[in-house]
Amino acid sequence: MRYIPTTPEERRRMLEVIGVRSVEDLFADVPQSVRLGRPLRLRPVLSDPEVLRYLGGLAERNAHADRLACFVGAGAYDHFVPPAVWQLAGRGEFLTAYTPYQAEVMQGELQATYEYQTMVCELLGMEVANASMYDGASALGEAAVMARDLTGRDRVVVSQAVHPEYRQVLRTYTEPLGIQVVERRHEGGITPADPRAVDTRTAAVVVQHPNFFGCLEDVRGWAEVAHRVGALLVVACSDPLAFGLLEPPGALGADIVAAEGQPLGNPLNFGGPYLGIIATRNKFVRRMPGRLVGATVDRYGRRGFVLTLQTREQHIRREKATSNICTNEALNALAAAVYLSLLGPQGVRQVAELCLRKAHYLKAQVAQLEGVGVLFAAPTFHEFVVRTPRPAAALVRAVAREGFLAGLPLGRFYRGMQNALLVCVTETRTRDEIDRFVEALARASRRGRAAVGGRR
Amino acid sequence: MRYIPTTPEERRRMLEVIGVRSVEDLFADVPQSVRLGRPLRLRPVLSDPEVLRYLGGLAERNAHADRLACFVGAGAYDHFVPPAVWQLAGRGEFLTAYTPYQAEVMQGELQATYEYQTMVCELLGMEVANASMYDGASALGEAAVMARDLTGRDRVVVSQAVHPEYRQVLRTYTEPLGIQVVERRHEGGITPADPRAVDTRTAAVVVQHPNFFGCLEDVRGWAEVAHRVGALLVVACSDPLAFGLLEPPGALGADIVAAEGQPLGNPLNFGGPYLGIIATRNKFVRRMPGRLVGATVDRYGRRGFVLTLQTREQHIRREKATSNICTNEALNALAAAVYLSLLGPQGVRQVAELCLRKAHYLKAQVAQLEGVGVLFAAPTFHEFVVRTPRPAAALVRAVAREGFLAGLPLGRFYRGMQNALLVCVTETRTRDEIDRFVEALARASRRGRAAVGGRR
Amino acid sequence: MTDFPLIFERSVSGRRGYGLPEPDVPARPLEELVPHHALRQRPPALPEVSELEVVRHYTRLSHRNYSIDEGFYPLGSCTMKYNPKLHEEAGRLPGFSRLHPYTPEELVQGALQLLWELGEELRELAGMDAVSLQPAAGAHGELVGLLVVRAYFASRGERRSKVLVPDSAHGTNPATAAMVGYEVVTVPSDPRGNLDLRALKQHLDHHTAALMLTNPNTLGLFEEHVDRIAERVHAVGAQMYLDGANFNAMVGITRPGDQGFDVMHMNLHKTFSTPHGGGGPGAGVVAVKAHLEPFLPVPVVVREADRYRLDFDRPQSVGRVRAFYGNFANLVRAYAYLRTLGADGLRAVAEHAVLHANYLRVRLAPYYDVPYDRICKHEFVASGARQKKRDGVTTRDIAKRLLDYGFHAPTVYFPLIVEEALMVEPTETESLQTLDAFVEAMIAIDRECREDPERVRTAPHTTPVGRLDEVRAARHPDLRWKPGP
Amino acid sequence: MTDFPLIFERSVSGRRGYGLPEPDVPARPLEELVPHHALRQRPPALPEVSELEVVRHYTRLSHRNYSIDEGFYPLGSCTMKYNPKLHEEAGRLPGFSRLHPYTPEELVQGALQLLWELGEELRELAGMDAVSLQPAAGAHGELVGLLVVRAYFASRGERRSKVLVPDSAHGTNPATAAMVGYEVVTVPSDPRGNLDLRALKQHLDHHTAALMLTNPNTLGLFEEHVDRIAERVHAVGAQMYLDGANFNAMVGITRPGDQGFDVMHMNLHKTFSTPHGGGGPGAGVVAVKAHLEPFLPVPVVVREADRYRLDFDRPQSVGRVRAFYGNFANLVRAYAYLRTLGADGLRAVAEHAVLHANYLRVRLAPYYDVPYDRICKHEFVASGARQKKRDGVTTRDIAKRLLDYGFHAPTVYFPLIVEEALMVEPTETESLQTLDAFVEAMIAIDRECREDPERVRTAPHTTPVGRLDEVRAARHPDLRWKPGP
Ligand SMILES: Cc1ncc(COP(=O)(O)O)c(C=O)c1O
Ligand SMILES: Cc1ncc(COP(=O)(O)O)c(C=O)c1O
Repeated sequence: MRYIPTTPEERRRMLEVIGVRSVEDLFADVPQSVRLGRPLRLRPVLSDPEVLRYLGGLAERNAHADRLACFVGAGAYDHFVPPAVWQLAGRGEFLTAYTPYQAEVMQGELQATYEYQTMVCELLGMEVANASMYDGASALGEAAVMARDLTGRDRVVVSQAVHPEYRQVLRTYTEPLGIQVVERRHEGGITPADPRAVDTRTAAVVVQHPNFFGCLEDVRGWAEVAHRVGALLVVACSDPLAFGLLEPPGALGADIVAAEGQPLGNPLNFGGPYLGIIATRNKFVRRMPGRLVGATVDRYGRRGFVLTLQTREQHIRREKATSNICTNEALNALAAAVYLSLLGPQGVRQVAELCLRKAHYLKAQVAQLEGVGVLFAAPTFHEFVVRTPRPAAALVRAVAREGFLAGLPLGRFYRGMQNALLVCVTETRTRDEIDRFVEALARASRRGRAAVGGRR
Repeated sequence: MRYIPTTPEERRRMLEVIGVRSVEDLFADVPQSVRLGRPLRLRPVLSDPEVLRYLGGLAERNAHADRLACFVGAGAYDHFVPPAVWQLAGRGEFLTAYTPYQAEVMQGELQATYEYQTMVCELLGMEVANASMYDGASALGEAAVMARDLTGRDRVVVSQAVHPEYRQVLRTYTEPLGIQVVERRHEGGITPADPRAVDTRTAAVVVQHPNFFGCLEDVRGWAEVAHRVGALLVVACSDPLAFGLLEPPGALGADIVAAEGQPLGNPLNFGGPYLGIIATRNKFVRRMPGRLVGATVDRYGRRGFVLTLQTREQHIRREKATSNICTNEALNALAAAVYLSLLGPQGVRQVAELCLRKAHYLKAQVAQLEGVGVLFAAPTFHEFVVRTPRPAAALVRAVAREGFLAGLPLGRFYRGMQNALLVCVTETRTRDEIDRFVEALARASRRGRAAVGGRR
Repeated sequence: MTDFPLIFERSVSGRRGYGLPEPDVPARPLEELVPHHALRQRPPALPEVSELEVVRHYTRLSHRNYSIDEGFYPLGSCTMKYNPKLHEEAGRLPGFSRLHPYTPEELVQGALQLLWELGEELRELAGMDAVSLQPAAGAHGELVGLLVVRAYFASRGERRSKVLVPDSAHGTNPATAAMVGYEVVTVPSDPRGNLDLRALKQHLDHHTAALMLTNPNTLGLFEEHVDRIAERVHAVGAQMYLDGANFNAMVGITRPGDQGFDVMHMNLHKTFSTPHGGGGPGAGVVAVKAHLEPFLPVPVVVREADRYRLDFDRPQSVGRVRAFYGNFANLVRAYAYLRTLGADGLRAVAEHAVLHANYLRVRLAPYYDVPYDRICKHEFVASGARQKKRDGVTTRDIAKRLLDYGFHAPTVYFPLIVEEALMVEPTETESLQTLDAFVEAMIAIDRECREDPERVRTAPHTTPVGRLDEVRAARHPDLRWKPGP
Repeated sequence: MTDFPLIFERSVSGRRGYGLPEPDVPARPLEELVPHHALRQRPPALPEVSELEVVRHYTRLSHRNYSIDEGFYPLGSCTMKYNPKLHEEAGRLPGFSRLHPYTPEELVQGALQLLWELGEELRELAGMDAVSLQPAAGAHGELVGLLVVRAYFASRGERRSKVLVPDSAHGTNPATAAMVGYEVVTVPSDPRGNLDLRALKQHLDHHTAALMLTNPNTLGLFEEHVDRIAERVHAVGAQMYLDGANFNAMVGITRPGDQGFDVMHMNLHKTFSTPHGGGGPGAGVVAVKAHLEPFLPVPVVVREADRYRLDFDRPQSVGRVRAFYGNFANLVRAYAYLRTLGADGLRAVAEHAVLHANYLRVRLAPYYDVPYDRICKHEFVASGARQKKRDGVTTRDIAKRLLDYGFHAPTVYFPLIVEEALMVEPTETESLQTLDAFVEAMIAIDRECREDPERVRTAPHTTPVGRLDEVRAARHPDLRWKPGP
């Protein structure tokens, strides 16, 4: 049997040692009433080459980012991943290890995680970060619960310019605990800081920066507003590389940051696995969910690393734990550490600057296109919203035929925004691609207007 | 500068220590007359993502074996390479090591090579094999020279059913040494053993088995013929996997085997790097070219491995060495060791049997096609020659459009064989592909005959 | 011996490890693009190292790890089986790894088909009617499972308040129940290691939303009365939740759905061999009976004729528990595994996992206490109690000493109901020779406990670092490197 | 401590490590397909192991290796620079790795374009007129080079009999000359480490086919009179052959073609960073001046308009030296390297390779003899003579001791003209910190030679095995494992 080394002869010997006649006897404790009396009805078994061929066929039927020039972000970003990242993170010693319960033989994983925690803190300007959460959205959900625990309050104010899927997850995590989520409408793509949004029952204010529309929020303003009433400021972020160039949330007054780490060296992977980042202030660390790696010494006084502050966690605290998370996204965190090591401070700045400049190069041209325009005036980083003359979804289909993944139609998330398209430009897009993309948009829009005109 | 870690400040410090003012001073010994007085005129430098994009573009413009169903062999075989092979052989510790001159820190490479030497001996039925040669063709060239050295004779008889490129290399290696190469014509695709082919001036008889046409040669017969006059039998082979099923050359009387190891877990790679195999009898080992790994013990009596019998080699023997080879194909040999470990005796037999059965399934159908036929009646392994109604080259182009790499047109190597096509079927071809290939052949042949008819 | 340096300690100002392009668009002043006050004041203190130094650093760190690729990993409850290399190749295909989750549906049919087919296979394996592939791990699956249960009762206008959890349960079970707002009631186990039926009866009532059962339970024992348990739970209208972490013991032999479970999660990173990555990522698929299907998270992959699409329009859904659609790359690997093994292969997996565990149990029993010494399933729980009493050596010491013998340690101090627990799970992919070598090591350590206990108490001795001071780590948290002034 | 097992010693009869398909074609009896006598009598004694065992075996073996990815590799003459990971990704693209060499020309235009462009770049770097990308390694390039020289003379009806080789030359030079049927005449070096011009004059005559020069030579010194040497060699109608193994010292600064060389080889696995793979594969491109072009091996890649093709029709060609077109996958990597560095980058490579070598030379000179102590190029040759005389410790001992300090050893006992030679080549990709650490280690060893010579003589002490008995290996050759009876 594939992957089972035991030969019939060896099976015989083992049964003999155990003192039973057949493997069947080893299942004597399974009541007949619950046995599966028939073979499983599964698809036919395939040999190794057949499996690869079959999956290769399925893979071929997807328009991936090497096929279509990717101008969509919205929480998943087509940044360049240096080949060294996964040639290192993918090494068997990292890939096939379990959680580092036996620290003495897992210093590789533990030290890399400690380095990762440090790099994340540096990038976000925060004091402490954990070893990873599932993804940015669930990290935000946990952050809200954490704020509830820290403040003893049960109301969370969240901007509608936070990623819609993050907000859905936020509701899922908070609702069973009776936490009330109040949404703040955006005005012109941003969420102006407003003291009336909060009161002494407010546990936290949640804004995304740069926000879902790509716009820069007034994080400092919201920090003041929140802190004045004793609430916490939770900043969500879907691309931490922005902080290679932008002032990081920590410097803007964030108490908790919940971010998506996919952009840090992790592939698009059709949505997962990604990397949940959560970072906060030292004083809040004992309320933090998830694993933490800490430095200590061995019996000879040499530096070493261990999982620590575990009294927060489910395997010790059970129902009193800060979260139920156990398995996290360690390998993606390792990849992020390798990625950030390769880039360093200049590298993250250069990536951020390339994104910013290229996005604005596109933005400027879109602004010129007749019938098309830029929806919001607020400053943006590498994403912005395009006003389209026809339903954005149709436009996306049209330009896909010309080799572009145009962006995310916002109608699906925001009522009345059928003609709004969220586009993104990362460092991997070339000027030539951007120019051709603009032409494609122009053509598709004209056709669109014609069609509309036709209908009148 | 990419890949150069030295910062300007560090450069300054080093120059200071050296005691020169500038890097320029370090080249004072290069006469101005031979300096390059201008920048190199090279293509523009590219960033990492740009290089990958550019090379990806070139790669896309090749009809590789995932695009066209591969029915060509002729010295390069599309066998299934289990993903484990290169995930192991490609590990940095193996990939970025040099030749194991410091044995104590290179036991990994050395032991793997010792295991490789053993596996090759087992597969070929020989007593000793070296650590690798460049490829099968150059291994054959070296084998001929080795035979000359061993016999003190300077005549080599070679079958025309030996791979034409191998024969060309054989001539290149032997001609400067005054070794005379006599070619033996094939009859009906095989080279009948004939005592008149040899005399007491004959150093070696060279046959390929299975031969270039895919036919099984009378190796035993040739062994007798050669040995009767004190000549050596050199057996060439382009796919050693045949010996998972066929009696190996060692058992048939071969004195030296020169084989191509690409089929043993190495990718097609547009022709290289491949794996040169050379194996012989123990008594001939001191005349063998290339590196050999041997077992020994360390100062504590533990088993260990070293490069040995180096007095054969250029770095010791210089002009008296058995060959000039230094760098070989160690990594490909390692991959072969991993591949053969995964397959084991049953695996190599199963691959060989699958090749044989599928090839004969195609052969039987080709024999039925009108206007098309099987050129030679002799038994074959996984290749055979198809008689085509129109020039084979045109046929290949025609079926390529239908998604098949049809085979190798033999006209290019054998005068008068314009209408002969050498085809191959490995275990990676499915019955469905074979059936569709037959239909494509049939269509192309009909069109062909029509055309010809038209011309008359 | 000096400390192994941190990557930060290798940093030299001005050094670079990347090769990024120069801007190819007009270079406008930054201030025209973003307001000055939004710009970063001081750069992050990330390491400045060359690519070669990064490669060396993480290659050397990898040599300070322990993995399945290097040795035996009998970590109970974690099913550390071989992770086939073929899956890595499949998972890295650009058609999967380079695919953006917001690519229009009609352009991701291959990916959706894979998800749908995987769902079908898992439904059949579980004996359930519907699945959600979204959860990122087992605990995430538990969260989805209990949210679904809660929504189910809500849809019937019921607000049940408590969830029953066996005392042998994994910590994620009670933690999850609490996250979903339930009161947790612990149910003891009986002397045979089954759930105590009498105690269950006491706690079961119409306030009970669910019983979270692990089967085989964390003692590695099959719940012999699972059918009667289900009867009673259903009698009060409560739901049967299966923690499927131990699914490896029963695939193809008995199905949770047939055992009376209404909802379960499976850890694809255990039973279905996706690599654990040193702590994650995993994938925790949830499977449910028909009556719970309306409440699954959105989106759900559906098939219409020969098209596949993501269904978001599910009014009764519990909502989202993560962005996008799940840990897709792991799902690819799990599907590759299912197709490689097929029905017979999967049954053989369970049979050999159980065979190997019982072989180890019987061979170790003479040397270590095995509190519940009867036929086990894929794992069993031994105890270091004898050694502790006799030699003053703890289970932790024994675990550390095993590291010196080149093995990973079993899971220790879990389940909580066994003192000095040593939870051993060999899996089906280990050879008899490896199992025997492990037994020899355990026997040798038992001898050492008697003859040289200090050697065991101070273990490990051959690892990159000696025993680490965990108390100090917790007392004086040092959770990040800090740049010097 | 026990021996590390061979894969054969892990074998268990009946165990499998593969997942091959079953035949999908009619199962005819084998005898119908091949005559019975042609069938194998007994199966090869290959190991029978599971895939997991294979993964573990070779993963553990990889931990018993030393590589650039792990540490400093100052192996003189081998240019062990960093091998960028990007090249591995490029080399493994299916469009390259899955391409059959007999695919029709019009369907491999991408591959041919790559070869052609690489050839163009290398011609410019060498200052030559034509290249052959076929040789599999440096020595193979030497063979091609001398065959070309021989064919050139033949075409002029000349039969020259000898080749001049400096006493400092690498063994492949004389070995190659012999393979091409030439008598080898050794030319001594002068006290400054240059080729001795007087001796050259003596040996140069109309029987001389070529002078095989290495520049910088194997002492790491630039041949200061290379121009005059070329003049004299050409004066007798002989050809100047460059062994380009040391090209890393001059790229972008001086070109062999401009130095007067007619033909050269380059080791792409040195100067152009293709990984050395533990001994190979390499790639040894040959570049020649126009008058030698007609004699290059077939095929040659040519460009016509915007099509590329393989030209086989070259009547004066020396023929083939291998099957197909060269070590293509390595050529892809080398091309990626050239495009990543560009003109400035490549010049910087030479400058820093030389800078680093001189830094080491100056820092080590106080502790180790440096026979030719002047500005060197990319490497220099020190000597353990002082330690040998003073402490009775040999260069071999010093090399072995370096392994304990975590470094690979320099090249030892080469070139032959330096006693107890220690040939050190740091390359441009190593950091100052690494160079300093190496210096510290060498200084420490020099101290050990004085204070504790026995420790050095018995080194290494921290490696997987201790010093190995090479004499025994040669006396009693054990070149393969043998199955038991
Ligand atoms: C019995 C049991 N339940 C639940 C879990 C949690 O699963 P995960 O770590 O995937 O969240 C585990 C794994 O540690 C487990 O062993
Ligand atoms: C100076 C010199 N010449 C020639 C060679 C031979 O090159 P290769 O090993 O690639 O055949 C080498 C490499 O060992 C060398 O250092």
